[in-house]
Amino acid sequence: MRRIIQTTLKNGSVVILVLLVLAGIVFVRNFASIDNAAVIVRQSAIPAIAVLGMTMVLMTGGIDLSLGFVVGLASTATGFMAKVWDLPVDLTVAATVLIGALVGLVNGAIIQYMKVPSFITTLGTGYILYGISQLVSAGNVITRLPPSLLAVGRTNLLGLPTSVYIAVGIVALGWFLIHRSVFGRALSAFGFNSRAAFLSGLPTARVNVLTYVLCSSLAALAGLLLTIRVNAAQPNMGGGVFTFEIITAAIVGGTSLFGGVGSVIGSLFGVLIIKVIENCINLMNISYHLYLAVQGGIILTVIVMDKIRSRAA
Amino acid sequence: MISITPKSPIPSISLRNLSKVFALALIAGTTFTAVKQSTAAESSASKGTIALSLKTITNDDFQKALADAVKAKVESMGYTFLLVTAGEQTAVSAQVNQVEDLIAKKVTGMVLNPMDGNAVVPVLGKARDAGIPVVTVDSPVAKGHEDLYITFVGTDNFNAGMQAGKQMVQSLANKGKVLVVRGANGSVAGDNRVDGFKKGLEGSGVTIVGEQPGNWTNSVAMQVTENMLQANKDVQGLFTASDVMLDGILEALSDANRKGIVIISVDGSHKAVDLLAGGDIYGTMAQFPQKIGSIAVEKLVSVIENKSAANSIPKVIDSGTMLYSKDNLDEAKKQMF
Amino acid sequence: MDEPLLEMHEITKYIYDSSGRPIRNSDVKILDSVSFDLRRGEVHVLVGENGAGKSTLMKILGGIIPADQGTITLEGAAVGFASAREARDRGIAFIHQELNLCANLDVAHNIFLGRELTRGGVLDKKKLYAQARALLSSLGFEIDPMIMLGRLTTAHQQIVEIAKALSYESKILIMDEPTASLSKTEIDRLFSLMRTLQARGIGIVYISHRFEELRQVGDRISVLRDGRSIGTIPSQGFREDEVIQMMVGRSIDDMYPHFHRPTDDTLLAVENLRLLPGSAPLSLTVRRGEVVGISGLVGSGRTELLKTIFGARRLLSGRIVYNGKKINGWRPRRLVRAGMAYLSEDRKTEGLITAMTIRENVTLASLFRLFRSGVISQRKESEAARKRVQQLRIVARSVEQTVGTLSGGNQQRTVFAKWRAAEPQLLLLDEPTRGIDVGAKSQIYKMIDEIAAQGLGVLMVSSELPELIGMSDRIYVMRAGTLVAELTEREVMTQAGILAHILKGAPQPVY
Amino acid sequence: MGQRVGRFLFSLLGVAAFAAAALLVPHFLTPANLLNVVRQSSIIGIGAVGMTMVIVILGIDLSIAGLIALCPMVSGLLMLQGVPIVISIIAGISVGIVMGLFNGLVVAKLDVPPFITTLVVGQVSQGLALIMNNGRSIGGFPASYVRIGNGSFLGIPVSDLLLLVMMGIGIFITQFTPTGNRIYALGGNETVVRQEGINVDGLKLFVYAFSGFCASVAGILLSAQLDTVHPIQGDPYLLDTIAACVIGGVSLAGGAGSAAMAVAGALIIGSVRNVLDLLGVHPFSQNVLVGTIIILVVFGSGLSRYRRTVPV
Repeated sequence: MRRIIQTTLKNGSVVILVLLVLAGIVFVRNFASIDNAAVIVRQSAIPAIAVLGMTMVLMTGGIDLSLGFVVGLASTATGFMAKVWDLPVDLTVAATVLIGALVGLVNGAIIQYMKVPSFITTLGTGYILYGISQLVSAGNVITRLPPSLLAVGRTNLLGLPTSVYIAVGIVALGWFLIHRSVFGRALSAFGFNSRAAFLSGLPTARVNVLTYVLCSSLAALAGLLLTIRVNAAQPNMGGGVFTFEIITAAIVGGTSLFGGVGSVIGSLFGVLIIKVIENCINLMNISYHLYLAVQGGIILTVIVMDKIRSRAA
Repeated sequence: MISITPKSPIPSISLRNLSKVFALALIAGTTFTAVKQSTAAESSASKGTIALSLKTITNDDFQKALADAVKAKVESMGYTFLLVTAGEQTAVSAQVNQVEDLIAKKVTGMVLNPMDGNAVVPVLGKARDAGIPVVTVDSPVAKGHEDLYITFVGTDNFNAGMQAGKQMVQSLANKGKVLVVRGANGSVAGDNRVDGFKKGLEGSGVTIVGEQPGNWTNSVAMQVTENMLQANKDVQGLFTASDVMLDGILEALSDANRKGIVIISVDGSHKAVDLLAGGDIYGTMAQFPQKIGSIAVEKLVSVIENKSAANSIPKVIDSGTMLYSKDNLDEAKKQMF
Repeated sequence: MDEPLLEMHEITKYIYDSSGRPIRNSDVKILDSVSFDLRRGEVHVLVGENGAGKSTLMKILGGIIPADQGTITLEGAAVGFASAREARDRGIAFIHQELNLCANLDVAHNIFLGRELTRGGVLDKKKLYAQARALLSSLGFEIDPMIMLGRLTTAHQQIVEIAKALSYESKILIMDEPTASLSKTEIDRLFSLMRTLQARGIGIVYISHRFEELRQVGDRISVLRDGRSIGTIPSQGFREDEVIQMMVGRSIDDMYPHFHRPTDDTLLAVENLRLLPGSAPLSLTVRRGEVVGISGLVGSGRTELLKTIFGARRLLSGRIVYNGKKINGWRPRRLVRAGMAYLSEDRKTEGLITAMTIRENVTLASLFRLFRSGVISQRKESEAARKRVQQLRIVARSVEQTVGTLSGGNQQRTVFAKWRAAEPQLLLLDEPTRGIDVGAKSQIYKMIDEIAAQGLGVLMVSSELPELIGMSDRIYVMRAGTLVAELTEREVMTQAGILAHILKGAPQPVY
Repeated sequence: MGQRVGRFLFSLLGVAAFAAAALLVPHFLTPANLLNVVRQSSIIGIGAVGMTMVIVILGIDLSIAGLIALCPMVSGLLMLQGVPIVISIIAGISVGIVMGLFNGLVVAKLDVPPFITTLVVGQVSQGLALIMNNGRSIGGFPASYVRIGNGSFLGIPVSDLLLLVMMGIGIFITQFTPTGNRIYALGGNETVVRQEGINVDGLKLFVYAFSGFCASVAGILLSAQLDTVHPIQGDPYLLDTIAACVIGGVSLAGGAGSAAMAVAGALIIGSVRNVLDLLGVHPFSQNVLVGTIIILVVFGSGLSRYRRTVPV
């Protein structure tokens, strides 16, 4: 635990978050309210689930550019299963996550066994998935989803929807998986030095593939919860912007771009940082167009700062 | 380490053969779909092919309705219908390429919904040079190029927005704060509606306190609405550039349990009319895609068949707009798409 | 002629602490006032154990790293090189062990990389190829300068590299184990080339471990040990044991403990294994409690053999039986669980994860046994790690120290610790003592002996014949991807005996 | 060897695409349409010329999507302010070069992986393009500017000529200058290049700057063709540009590939899309196809480098 906290502190995401929040409290009207905090938490819950997978993928030294499009696919699928075919809730949830798992399996297999670099593979599959979900849905937005499904993510507990608690649970599991399990160790070993890991008898191929499976499954789950949250299923949810948001969160959270190192807590802070910024931009009614630039600026600053620090050390 | 063995020849070779097979299969696949498509297009000996070029029919009931209307009219008049869509909201260049390809294909006539008022100007010139008559619909071509097309049929988005603005002022009794959920960045139609809405508010006591883009997507619309509501506890009204974002907006409102906010939208889709019936929204400025579609095809065909001279047709045909509200539900149910 | 071409006087290089500051007061130095000189047209051989300071000295000469003290005089003028480029421009060329060329460029473009011939800023290809061809033929080689370098044999690539060096009008050539990956005939061609260079008055510093070569090309031999010059002798009729004595500082026998006794039950049996499409099938056995050595030149397929047994390389044909089970097609994961261990020759990229801590590295191969549940208990893990660290006397601040910061010897101990923790039955060792100091070596020899004494089987590949002979109960000799001899009797297990087999087919080297 | 397979697939795809086209689409083989194909491919092709060099040094440039929007946005806005066309264009191009330099700087000096660096820089450029005109597209440029995109010179469309010129520049740099030789060397074996005392960082800066330059030219040409700058018009071109390179046999293992081949790859992508358009295949299906092609070709062209890192 100590090491986790140290790494988290070292990657500075906590510092950034604290500074941002302070700035928000001081300069942004209506920022400092329980209500607004709750809004930010609600908005962070779903990305927090997705960022977990991206963190793991980055730990292998790869990247998943298809993540956002899995969200869209999952949303479409959820809509169809729950509304059009009205399948039972549990089945819908299971099937949606399964679809994600399949996508991840394809990504992982192509990357691991066909040796196609991850950014090419996922760039390609991303386009493919987006195309598929657009064609399948014929662009129909499915709304008014069955209450039984909505209940999964929206039942109110102590002022927060269940999706938040689901996210907390999954992040906790993820923390354990990455920092306390043999899988996590193998993952980071693979990320540092796949060859040595393989020759030490670690199941590197499985680990690599499984990582992408987990990433896409979590993305699918995120898509499901997003659909529930919005009570509308449509293919252009998520998308490239979402992917970039998640990558930013992970990197701001201190996940190494060279593989091996990743921090769940850090990534979580990364998500919060992003959502706080978005929130402030909206509260201050600044032109939303600033957003991409601001987001990019932050990630660059973090990378540069991080590098310079490591140079100094 | 220098090895005297070539790096594991066996697997790589088999892998490569595999990939060749894949590639071939791929080509085969393409050709197949291609054949299917083309035969579909060429079937039924007809007076010719009339093509409709749209940005997309996805996530957009309006465009779908428009496409259906055009198709019906075209086929009823004995022509073959061909639909090309550019896909992405932003694929401006894709649409231009497609129109060029239609010209190369020598279609008889074209109904065009420009994704960008300027971008289509050069290609419209090419269509004219190739002697292919064009009617534009829904969103207008940049001013000063009226010679390039027969006529424009569509809703005056600015006007629709302005009507919405006036309605807002009226229903808020001339005072209050409103939020605006815009369309996607760079969408002409969306921008016009919002500009019109602002025009409609001019000189009234109603002020816009928050204005963020919803990117035509419910999830984005929901988030920006949530956040804007945090900044403005006391809003009484909300205007959105399209029905497609209503669901997200309503979710945000109910989460923040805000009741009695006057919501006005644009489109007049069946979805909006349902919400209207349920009392979730105040009103939506209707467009009439069926009307747009059939008028456009009528004018186009009359020129193709030389029934009327192109210059005898007015350059702008406003398909009109009207407010659907709980007062005219029955009418709305008849007209909605 | 008598005035030396080069003089390096009392060169000293301190060891550096982690923050990169030299530790001057330490009595341990990388180089301790080493002097070295080179005459025109001579081949001056530099020998010494790994880590004796040979390469450091040459790196200083090559301008790759600076000296902390001492002077370098080139043709009577004191010089100091800020960079490799500078050293090279002054006529000092470094032929590294691993080739320094671009496989994706053609020969000419490689030779003139960085000094491309141009006319008005545009490449003058005609001139480029003409000069390259001239250069190569002046060395007596007709290599097409337009051919992609990657398509050449290693030997020819080396020729190209030498040609490149000469194109700088080099006066001094530093050759670091140039024959490591060459066949006998190629070696001979290289030597004749070296003689032509000598005739041109070029001085050559020649680093090698192969005594048979020293007699062929050497004029003088200088020996380094632990960063000090031990002495310089003429290579005419030197005695090997004398030089070895100088190198290791003690007689070689007492380094190799031999308490283990082979049993009769076979642990590993390789039958008709075909390593490469071309090569003849090979068979070998390893018994419990036995240390089996494999000798052969680098590139004879030794490493490939071990990797194939360990499932890290596809096996073309034949069968491998381990513990009575056929293990064809098993991958390392399964084999490690079945008690097999492979210690790679390449510690940094294949043996360790240098960015991880000692704890994480030591348990890497035994996680599956330590934590069957899949959940890591840090307490349990640290205990396991500490146990091995003590057992193998790894010198480190704590088990939480990152392996990258350890010395070569301690890194190698860590790899052993990893495999000991996996509690293996069969150890495949590839150059187990490469790049570690004499002290660490003798300790590793003890370790191997203990392991065998515990009834484990050891299959060991090594280039250092003395250690191979010292440790092994049997020795297989490998050539061209197959086993060409098995030496079982102690009396035939001599350097000469083994070399005879290694070089069979080629003319016997002069001993 | 991987490259040979790449070339094989490349020619295979080329032949197949054209065969399919000629067979199925009567209008395909008309001069007018073929000119369309080249014109439509010119944007991709010009982008690919720069991308090739980046991939040769084992990099990737995902920022072109953003730059294809940002650079013409700058030029366009200036033009509409009445700034002379030439100056506006130069301004736009210099923006592309500067962004490219920035890519190179971060990659070379901080060795941040290229795909992250360029992804981020691309997003920033995208953001700037949006901010500049508040998310709205601009158009109605001077006729002489529009002529760059639609006019023709000696009967050949200016776009095609521009493509040829850019390809020529690419070929000249890579094949006929010392820099080119060093760029390939860099892709083949960086340590050697460093030992030669060659300024590696400088090379990287140059390559990324050149890619930025190509992206800006592509963007400006696009805006001239459409007489419009749309703030996110670059989006559709990233996939196609990379596809053009890999189909053109540019090896992601670095050190191999040529601008000419990449442009040929662009023409293939262009023809495929053109054919599918003529047949009314939905753009989404087209993307599904292009995505698949990329993965298969990269896989087919056997990345020995990646093979080695993980045992087969």
